[in-house]
Amino acid sequence: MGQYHHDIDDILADEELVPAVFLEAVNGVGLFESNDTNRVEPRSKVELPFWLASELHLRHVTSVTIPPCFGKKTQEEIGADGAHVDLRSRCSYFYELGCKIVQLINEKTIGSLLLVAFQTRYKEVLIKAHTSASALAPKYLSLLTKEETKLYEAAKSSTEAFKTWRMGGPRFQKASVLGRKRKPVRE
Amino acid sequence: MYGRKASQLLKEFVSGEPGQLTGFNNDVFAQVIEECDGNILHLQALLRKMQEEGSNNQTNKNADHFGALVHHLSLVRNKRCLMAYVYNRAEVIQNLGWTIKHADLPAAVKEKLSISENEYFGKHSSNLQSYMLDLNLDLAVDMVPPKDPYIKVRVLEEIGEVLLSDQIANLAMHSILFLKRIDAESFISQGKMEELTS
Amino acid sequence: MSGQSDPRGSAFSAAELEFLAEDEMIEIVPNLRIKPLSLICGDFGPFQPQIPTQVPIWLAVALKKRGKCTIRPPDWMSVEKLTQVLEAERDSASSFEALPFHYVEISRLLFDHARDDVPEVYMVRSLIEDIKDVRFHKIGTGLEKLSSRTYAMKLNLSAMEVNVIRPFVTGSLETFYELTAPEIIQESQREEYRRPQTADRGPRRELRR
Amino acid sequence: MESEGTDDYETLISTTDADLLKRSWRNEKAAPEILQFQSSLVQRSREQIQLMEETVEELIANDEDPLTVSLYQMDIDRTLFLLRSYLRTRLQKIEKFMFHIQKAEDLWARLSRQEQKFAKQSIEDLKTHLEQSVLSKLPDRYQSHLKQSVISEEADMGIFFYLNCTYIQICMFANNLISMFS
Repeated sequence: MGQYHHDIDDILADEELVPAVFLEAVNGVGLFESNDTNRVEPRSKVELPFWLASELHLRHVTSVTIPPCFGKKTQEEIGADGAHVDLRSRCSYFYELGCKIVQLINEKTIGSLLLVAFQTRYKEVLIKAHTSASALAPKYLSLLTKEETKLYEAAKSSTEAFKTWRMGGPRFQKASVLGRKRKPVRE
Repeated sequence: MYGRKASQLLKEFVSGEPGQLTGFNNDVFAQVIEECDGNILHLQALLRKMQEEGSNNQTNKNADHFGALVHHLSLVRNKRCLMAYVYNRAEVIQNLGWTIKHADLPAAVKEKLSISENEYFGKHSSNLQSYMLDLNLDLAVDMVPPKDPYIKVRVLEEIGEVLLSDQIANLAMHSILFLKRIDAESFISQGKMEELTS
Repeated sequence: MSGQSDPRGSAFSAAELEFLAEDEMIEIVPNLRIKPLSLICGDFGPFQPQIPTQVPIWLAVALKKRGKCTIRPPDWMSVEKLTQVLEAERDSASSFEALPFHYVEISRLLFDHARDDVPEVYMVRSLIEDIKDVRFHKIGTGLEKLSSRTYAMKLNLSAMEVNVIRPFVTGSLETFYELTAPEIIQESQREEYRRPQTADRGPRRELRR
Repeated sequence: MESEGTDDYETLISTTDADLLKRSWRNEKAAPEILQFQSSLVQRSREQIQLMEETVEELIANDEDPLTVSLYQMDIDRTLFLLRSYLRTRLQKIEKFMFHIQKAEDLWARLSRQEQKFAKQSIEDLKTHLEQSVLSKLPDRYQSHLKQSVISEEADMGIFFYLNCTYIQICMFANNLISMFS
């Protein structure tokens, strides 16, 4: 089994909902909250998780359209002040889903939107992670997508580890899984 | 919507602290299996319907067929999520296996593991032990680069009289001692001692 | 374990870098006689009182801790040299003044264990702190230019600086790599964003068709 | 990232086994994939540690001054740490990419005999664990370890063929269509 196959972020990115229009009728599926398995009529519009929408799209059972989070409004906001756009609320897997959408419906304008967004925002992540005090305004963190948060945490933890080493804390720690580390008594 | 419960499992797993283990979520896990059973039933029912109807209604047949496809895709999706859930928890168990043998695992942690996970943890520990026996070299110590062979520690739980590599020591509660690094390492990792940096 | 390196994070923990730094050679002046040592990592000594000799830093610190020698700080750890380095760091925007690869760890080891052997130790210490801050700031701005156009970062960073920024840089390059993949961005737009060649990618995450 | 300077310098000074072990340890830690196992170097390092431990025992026996004894002991500890960390780093990499390494012959060949034994056992244990926890509970068509290639040709072939084929084939095809779905 491929290593990548168990990448939870990739799986959860596939869970994001995308707008789709049915081209064909489908029997015996409870796609809507009402769980009586019934029939889906052609031309009905529904939001499907990407894992389902993409497979049905490939077989011309549905037609997937560009999710709003990659639309005009976002493009303008990113252009204006990319670093402070709340991408997480629009789509927490903005980059991963964007890449998947581009490959599915070959909509290359999304590609440049993703690149411009990441380029402007990753500098802010870098500065905040490496320099600012640890008690960072949570408001900023709430804007970040999953991928940006992982980058921020990678930078944050390596900076913290450097400071811990510099302070000369105890070198042996209780295994983290056994819960809260006991506060080492400062001699 | 199909697959929602399965992704809930994974969201719960990633929301935990990295390296930490949340309890194995038997309920949601069972619900996902139930959903799979439902999928296969609908899938087979739709296929039988297609067979019986023969060709008189091609459009209806396609609708049945696509319904079967959706249930198939849902099954595959659920399977991938369940496998990822168990696989990623197994990785946490593997990392844990480097610091603590399964036999020494406190009950509070064992309860978080499923039956199969506890079994897996035990096998992982013994696989590691047999590799170290093959080499006649203990790899579960020396996790941190060596400094002085001796380190200063404070005992946090009453351990009592213990034969160490270079001395017989009385590891009484709150006592502060100079122990060989290698002897102290496993006690610290189990939280029974802490290193003091003077 | 704080000492152990996290597999996904930087390749080495700070403690492991310090361990590597402890193999760097340094001059000591023993105050006693010790027979020559033929160790696994090499032969050292004989040690005669007041005769300077070169040993690895871990050995120097061990002797110093037991009061058996004094340590001669390396040449670059003088107020005069460090002041030059600091000024050079502040002036030239990007290039880094050549300080030893393990300068962060070595200075800390000597401050911790041989403070009295370092002339004007407080001045030396604050100079090194300033140099470190200036360099970390420069790394930050250097990274900002790490747009998809300039991947090769010609900064001769020290071991500790490389290690601190490694997780962030590899993470960013990984994302740039994916976002500039041919399937993602049009040929025309791709020309301005050259694909990163330097990223050591390991098995590439194939994006499912 | 590491500046080239350090490597040239190292080759200049007489490279002891300790230096070579340090370099193998550094390379193994920095490389994402598993590297060639340094069996002769590991063997020589173990012998030297063994030898040095005997020397320390002799020193203690002739009650050599404790300072010299502890210096020799520290030298042993440093080499032992490198050896343990080198072997441990490899084992953790093998654990992380066991399926990938098993499939790639060139990677499998880089493992020591004991590492291959450890890897085989790890794979078996994990497969059993996945089998018990998930696969055995799924409908029988979906119990294979193989990654469920959703767009696997056979499954697709079955579906597309089904759509385009004439009525006659439908009956013959339908019954093995179910088997195609796994």
